[in-house]
Amino acid sequence: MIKTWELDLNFRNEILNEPGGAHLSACFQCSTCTIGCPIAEIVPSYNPRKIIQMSLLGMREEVLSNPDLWICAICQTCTARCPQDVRISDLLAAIRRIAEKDAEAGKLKIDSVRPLFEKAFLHQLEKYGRLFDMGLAMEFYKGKEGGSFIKGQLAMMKDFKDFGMRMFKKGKMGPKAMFPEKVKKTEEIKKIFEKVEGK
Amino acid sequence: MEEAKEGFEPKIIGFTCNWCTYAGADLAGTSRKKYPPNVRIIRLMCSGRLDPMFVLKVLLNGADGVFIGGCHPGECHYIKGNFYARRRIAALRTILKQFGLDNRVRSEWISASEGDKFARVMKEMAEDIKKLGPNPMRDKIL
Amino acid sequence: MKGTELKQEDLEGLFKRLLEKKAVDCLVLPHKVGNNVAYMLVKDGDKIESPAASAIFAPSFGVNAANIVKGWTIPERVGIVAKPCEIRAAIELMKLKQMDKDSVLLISADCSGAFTNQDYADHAGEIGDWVDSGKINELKDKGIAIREACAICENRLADVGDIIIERVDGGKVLVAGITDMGVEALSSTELSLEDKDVERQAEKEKIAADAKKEKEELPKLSSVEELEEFLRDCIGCKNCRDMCPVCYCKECFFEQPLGKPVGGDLLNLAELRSAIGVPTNQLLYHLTRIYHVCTTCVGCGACEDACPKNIPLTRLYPMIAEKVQEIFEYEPGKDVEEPLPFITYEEEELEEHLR
Amino acid sequence: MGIAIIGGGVAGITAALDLADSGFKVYLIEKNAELGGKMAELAECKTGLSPKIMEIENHPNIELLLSSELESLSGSAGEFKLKVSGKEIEAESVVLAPGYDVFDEIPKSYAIGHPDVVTSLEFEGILMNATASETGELLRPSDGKRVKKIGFIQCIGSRCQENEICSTACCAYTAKEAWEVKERYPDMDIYVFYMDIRVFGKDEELVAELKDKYGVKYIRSRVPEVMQENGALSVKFENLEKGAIDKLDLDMVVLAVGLLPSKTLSRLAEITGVKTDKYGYLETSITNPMETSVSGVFACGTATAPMKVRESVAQASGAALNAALLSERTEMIPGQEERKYVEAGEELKIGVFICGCEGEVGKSVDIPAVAERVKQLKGVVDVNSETDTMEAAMEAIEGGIVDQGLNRIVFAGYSPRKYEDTARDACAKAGLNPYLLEMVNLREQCACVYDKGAATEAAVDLILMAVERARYLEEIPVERYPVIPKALVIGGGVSGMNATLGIADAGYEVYLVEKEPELGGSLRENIELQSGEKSSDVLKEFIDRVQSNERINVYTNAKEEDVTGRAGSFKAKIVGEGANEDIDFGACIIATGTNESVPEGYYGYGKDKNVVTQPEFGKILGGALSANTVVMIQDVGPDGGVNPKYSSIELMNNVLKAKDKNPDLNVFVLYQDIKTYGKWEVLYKEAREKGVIFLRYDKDKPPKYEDGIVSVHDVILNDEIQIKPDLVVLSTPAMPAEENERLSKMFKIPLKKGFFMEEQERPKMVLTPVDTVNEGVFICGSAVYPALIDECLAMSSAAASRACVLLAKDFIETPAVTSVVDELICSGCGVCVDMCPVEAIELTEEPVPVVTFGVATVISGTKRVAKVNDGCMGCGSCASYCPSGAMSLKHFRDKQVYAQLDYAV
Repeated sequence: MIKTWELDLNFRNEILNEPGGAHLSACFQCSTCTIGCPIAEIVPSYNPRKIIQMSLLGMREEVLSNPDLWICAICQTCTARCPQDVRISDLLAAIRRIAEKDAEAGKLKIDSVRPLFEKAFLHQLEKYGRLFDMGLAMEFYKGKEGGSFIKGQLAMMKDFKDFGMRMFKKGKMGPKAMFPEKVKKTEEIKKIFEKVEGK
Repeated sequence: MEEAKEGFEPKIIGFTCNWCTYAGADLAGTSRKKYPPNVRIIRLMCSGRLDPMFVLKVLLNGADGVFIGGCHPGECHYIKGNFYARRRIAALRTILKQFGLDNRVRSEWISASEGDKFARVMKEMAEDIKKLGPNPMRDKIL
Repeated sequence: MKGTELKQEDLEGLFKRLLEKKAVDCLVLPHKVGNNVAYMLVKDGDKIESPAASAIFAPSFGVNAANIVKGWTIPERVGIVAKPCEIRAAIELMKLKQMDKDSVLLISADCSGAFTNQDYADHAGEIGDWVDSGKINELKDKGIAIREACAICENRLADVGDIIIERVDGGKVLVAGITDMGVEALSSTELSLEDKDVERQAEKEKIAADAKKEKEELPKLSSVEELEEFLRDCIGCKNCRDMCPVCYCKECFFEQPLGKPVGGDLLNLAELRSAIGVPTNQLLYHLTRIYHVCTTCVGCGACEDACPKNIPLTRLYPMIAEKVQEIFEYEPGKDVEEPLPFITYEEEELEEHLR
Repeated sequence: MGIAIIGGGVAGITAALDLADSGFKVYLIEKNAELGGKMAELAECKTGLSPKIMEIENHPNIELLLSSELESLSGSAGEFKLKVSGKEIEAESVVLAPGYDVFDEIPKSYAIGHPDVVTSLEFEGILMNATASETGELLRPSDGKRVKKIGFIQCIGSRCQENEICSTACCAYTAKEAWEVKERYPDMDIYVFYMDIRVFGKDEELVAELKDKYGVKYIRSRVPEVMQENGALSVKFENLEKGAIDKLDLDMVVLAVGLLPSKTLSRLAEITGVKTDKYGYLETSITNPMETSVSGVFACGTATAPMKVRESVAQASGAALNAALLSERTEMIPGQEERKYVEAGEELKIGVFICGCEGEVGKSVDIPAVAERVKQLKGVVDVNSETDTMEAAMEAIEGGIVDQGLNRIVFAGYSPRKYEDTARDACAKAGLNPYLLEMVNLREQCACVYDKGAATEAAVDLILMAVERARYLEEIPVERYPVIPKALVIGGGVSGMNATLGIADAGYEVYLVEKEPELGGSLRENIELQSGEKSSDVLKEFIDRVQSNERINVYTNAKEEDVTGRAGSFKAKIVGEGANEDIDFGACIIATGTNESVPEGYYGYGKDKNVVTQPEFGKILGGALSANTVVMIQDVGPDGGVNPKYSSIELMNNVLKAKDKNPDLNVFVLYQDIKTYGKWEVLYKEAREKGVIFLRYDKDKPPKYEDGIVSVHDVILNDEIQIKPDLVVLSTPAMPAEENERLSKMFKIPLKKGFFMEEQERPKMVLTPVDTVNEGVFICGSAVYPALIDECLAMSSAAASRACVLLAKDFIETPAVTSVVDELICSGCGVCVDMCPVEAIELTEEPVPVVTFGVATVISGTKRVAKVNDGCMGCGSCASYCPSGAMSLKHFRDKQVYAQLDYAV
């Protein structure tokens, strides 16, 4: 049972104002996004259209605390097919950002490592202007283990044994990943980051 | 059910309303929907014009089957002709039932757009009547 | 239901007063002709024979009284005293405008079942003026049976028309008006009327049950070949039609060129079909006639009586008509206001009877 | 001069015939080599259209320009100059009917190129071929296996980024195709994947039947891709009940492709200077639905918006009327010339004409053998089996009558359903009474459906029966009566007034009868139209024009009674305030409109003042809106009406206005299907963007409203949602006008759910949307089906156009197939009187004087005889009751039917 008067009707506006969220209202619930989603095939509960419907209704808490919010692989199939140009992957990113802000403010506990991963990812970009796999992994695992570098390294090694090794063997990860490589004008990159973050 | 009699080609007389079943038969034709060549259609303006005597007459003449096609109830071109027809046909078939002839008479509501239904009914009727065998009145001197 | 009890011998007085008080201008009334019963048309009440009751209740069937007054669309008011089946036929004729309901006063009298004119004339003494079921069986054993039409008749007791005459124990009759017109006519004779229960449900049910049993025992036709055999002796005289009270056409289809081809037309047909039976259309005639009377047939059996070749037509006409009336839930002759089945319809009905 | 019509599809054909039949010169310009347009690609539709095409080809007033294109247009209304493929034409007005193109940029994800994935148009062809095939089975194009499961995918190229509007027609044509498949192959599984089912009126009934009776599964899911594994097709869809994605294997997939403006449109717009809208359609307005931006150039059909055949045809007739008003009638009307018939004579001279029907009959019928057999029949003096076309056959018949004195014609070939009038006309031209013609349906009911051998046998039987019947055919006197050049219009709403003005402007006198004290109908409620115009302004213009037109007689507070007569010559009485007048008129238009329903008892309506209907909400919006939360519930009772076509549009309009007034207003719309057809789709989008929340409920779980709380089961979240509204707005059905019942009886036009039925109820293709079974009586506007003002205006112009076609004639022939009484045989039972559906039989009574005994003359009885009056429509119900045969139907007399029966066995 959903009681609309207990919901946050402003949630829609919050999303609309978040970059990527502007097309939320165009959705007419046709189900295209959900049907074609490769993630939904693995995680049956994952249903982008429901997330949209709940967002429109103002079910802020349910949407933001929904663990499915974090599993989108951003393959963009939904975005490409959406008849109403809702741009679902951008939209979900916008919602995730709202969740992160809430988490930062201590209002919400995110049960996903994805923010950590994304943060680490951006850090590498900021530092080197391109991705440094090892650096990403080290930062991510450190964050995952509560900021402890040691624990993080151990956890990383543990995962590496099966997962990392497989990647290594398939050539997805090479010796190059061990050492950072910088682009020429890292100061330009910095400027971009500063601009986006409004520093 | 009895098996169809060998080599027996029934003669079916079809009384059809000009506005619906006759047009439905036309549609079966234009859409090349084939059906057994047993029916000879007589066009009436309305199933309401069907005098049950026509049916009695052809049955006594030896027709193996009689088909009556009218508009769906409520869709009569003349408002209620088919309602009257329905009563007449029901009465007639009740009479024929006493002599085992009712199964040779079939009435259906077939609209102008139901060419397929027409063809289907013709097919079913030909099969049913083949199973019944020839009208016992065939070739009798009456 | 307003009525009064009279002695049987008071009936002639009642009829006389109906004439005198101008409740009717004339009366069609059964009377005795020698050993038999026939109808007379009375203008002068003094000519009414006494005892009237013996003719009225006599189990004899000559013609259907409705057939006598068929086509009488006259302004004068005619009263008809007859058996229930005859009154029913009259009511059907009213629906068919072959009589005007305002100018005919229908008086039905109880019937016990009747014998043919011939049988009654031959055995009048033995049969008497009234037969009860015991007597019917007794006579049957002696080979004197009531007409088949009567044996299967479920509606022998008077309950239709404007006035009914019921037999009551003790040589009495109950006369009651069951329509406004009937009550008015009775009142005009200065009888003191009171509310009367005229239903006799139990008695009716018993008669109906017996009749049903008789009906079941009758041989039935089940194929068109059997019908052919059944009608083998038919000479095409069409007496069955002429004596049928509800056959009302001014000129029968089977008297017209299409129904009764002669000469060249007949030859043409013969050429077309290589050979034809003559007189032609025998089967078509009977089947068509069944259809034509199937809703209005009251089962009086006049057709059978009329057949010179003694074809038991009761087994054909009323038996089949009854089936048709069943599907329309129609009871002919019950109510003059009830429309004939063929001129009315329900938007959803009868689909199961079409294929 | 004349009128130029661009486009020879169904709209162009309709407009051309309306105009040509009322005496205008018409130039019909078609870019293809054949007439018929898109409609001719559909089997069933082609059949309906072909007689009209033939009529056009033979029409003396129509100049047909095939394979021709408009190259330039100059001049102005009243004096246009057109250049058509090099040829110069002068015309007073121009009608644009270029039609549509189908969406053809289907995404690759739909397995385009796979032989078993087809568009709906291609599917028509497959279905056509399947039924014509030996087995009649529907076979999969890829491997020839029997198709068992078909999926229809809706909205391909509609309501999407490539084409943001709704194509309007697809839901209905898919329903029709699904129905056809189910009728032919009842065991086939059919799935329809849709977003909203946008069907209206009768199509709504069809879809309900498909779901309930035929077991077609309608699944609300937009299927984005068709998958293929090893050539096998499957689709995924969301099963909301299960809360899971389901996969379904299909044998065939049909893509319901949308409609786009014809590719020729932009060039046409350039040449003619007419404006197009942002979607590329010709720009028209809601209050002038057939007028373009160029005066004297009119538009109709799918060139103005996506629409179905019914609406296209209505617009076409309407555009024809508009074009006619700018033009001069210069031509003769065919069939109005004097005709003389020769006496048929005693001796039978039967001519049998067997026509090959463009080779179709010869395919399975051995024509020479049939002719040989027929020659042996008595009375047959000529058998002609040489002709192969209708034209040649007609020529042969005329020749036979004139040269050989044939006095009975048996024409074997085409179906009489479509060509009897043409064939009768040929007889009449040659001087033979047209009822001495008998037709044999050799094409449709023999050659097309039977194999060789059997077809020949059947052909012989059928011709034998016809020849025998022909012997007994009688000359039926063809009488004419003058057409009264006046019209009666019932209903003074906008439809009625528009029809009235159309007829009056065409030069005929009109009686306009309105039951209310003033004109205006439902537009008197001062509302804002979708275009933003105030209804009062629109209305004022109409009323002013009506009142200032001296050809129009307006009666308010009045009604019409005692209608008698028939097309061309009716009589009636107008009674009412200060009026008691007998009038006569040639045509009648019924435009009674519709009534709002009062949903008494639904959601507390009537008791709770916070529950209002959508129109009431519209009025509230005229003032201050105090509510914070509004719940709108669609498809609410009461029973007995129909859901108006504008239901969703009205809702969107109100929602948007409310949101304009109060942007913070919370609006929840509880719906089953949003039906913003055509360009109205943008309103739906706008409403969503404005923050309106749409919650879909299931028909079986309607929302509840108790203690100030609305609860609804939302099918998407599969959960109950509760809302505390301060206002509940109900979208309710429209009810038929009360007088429809009375008018239906008086004019003998059947009703369905209280609304008037068109002449052709089934087939689903409607080529005569404003005609009724009672010729000369037309229907329009919301009396037929509650629709928006543009559709009402198109329909009422169409009704006026159809009426003008009739009024333009000088004479009309009396119907010949009517009942007659043989007074000598009639027993006066009066059953026929009770039975007659149109009260065309009376029982005459006359006293019969009889002399008794030479003493006194007494009135001895009443002679009753049935008498048939002018109203007889010729159904023959009376004739088949009459046991003595005193009543008979001319042309279908007992002996004529008997003659056929004798030869049938």
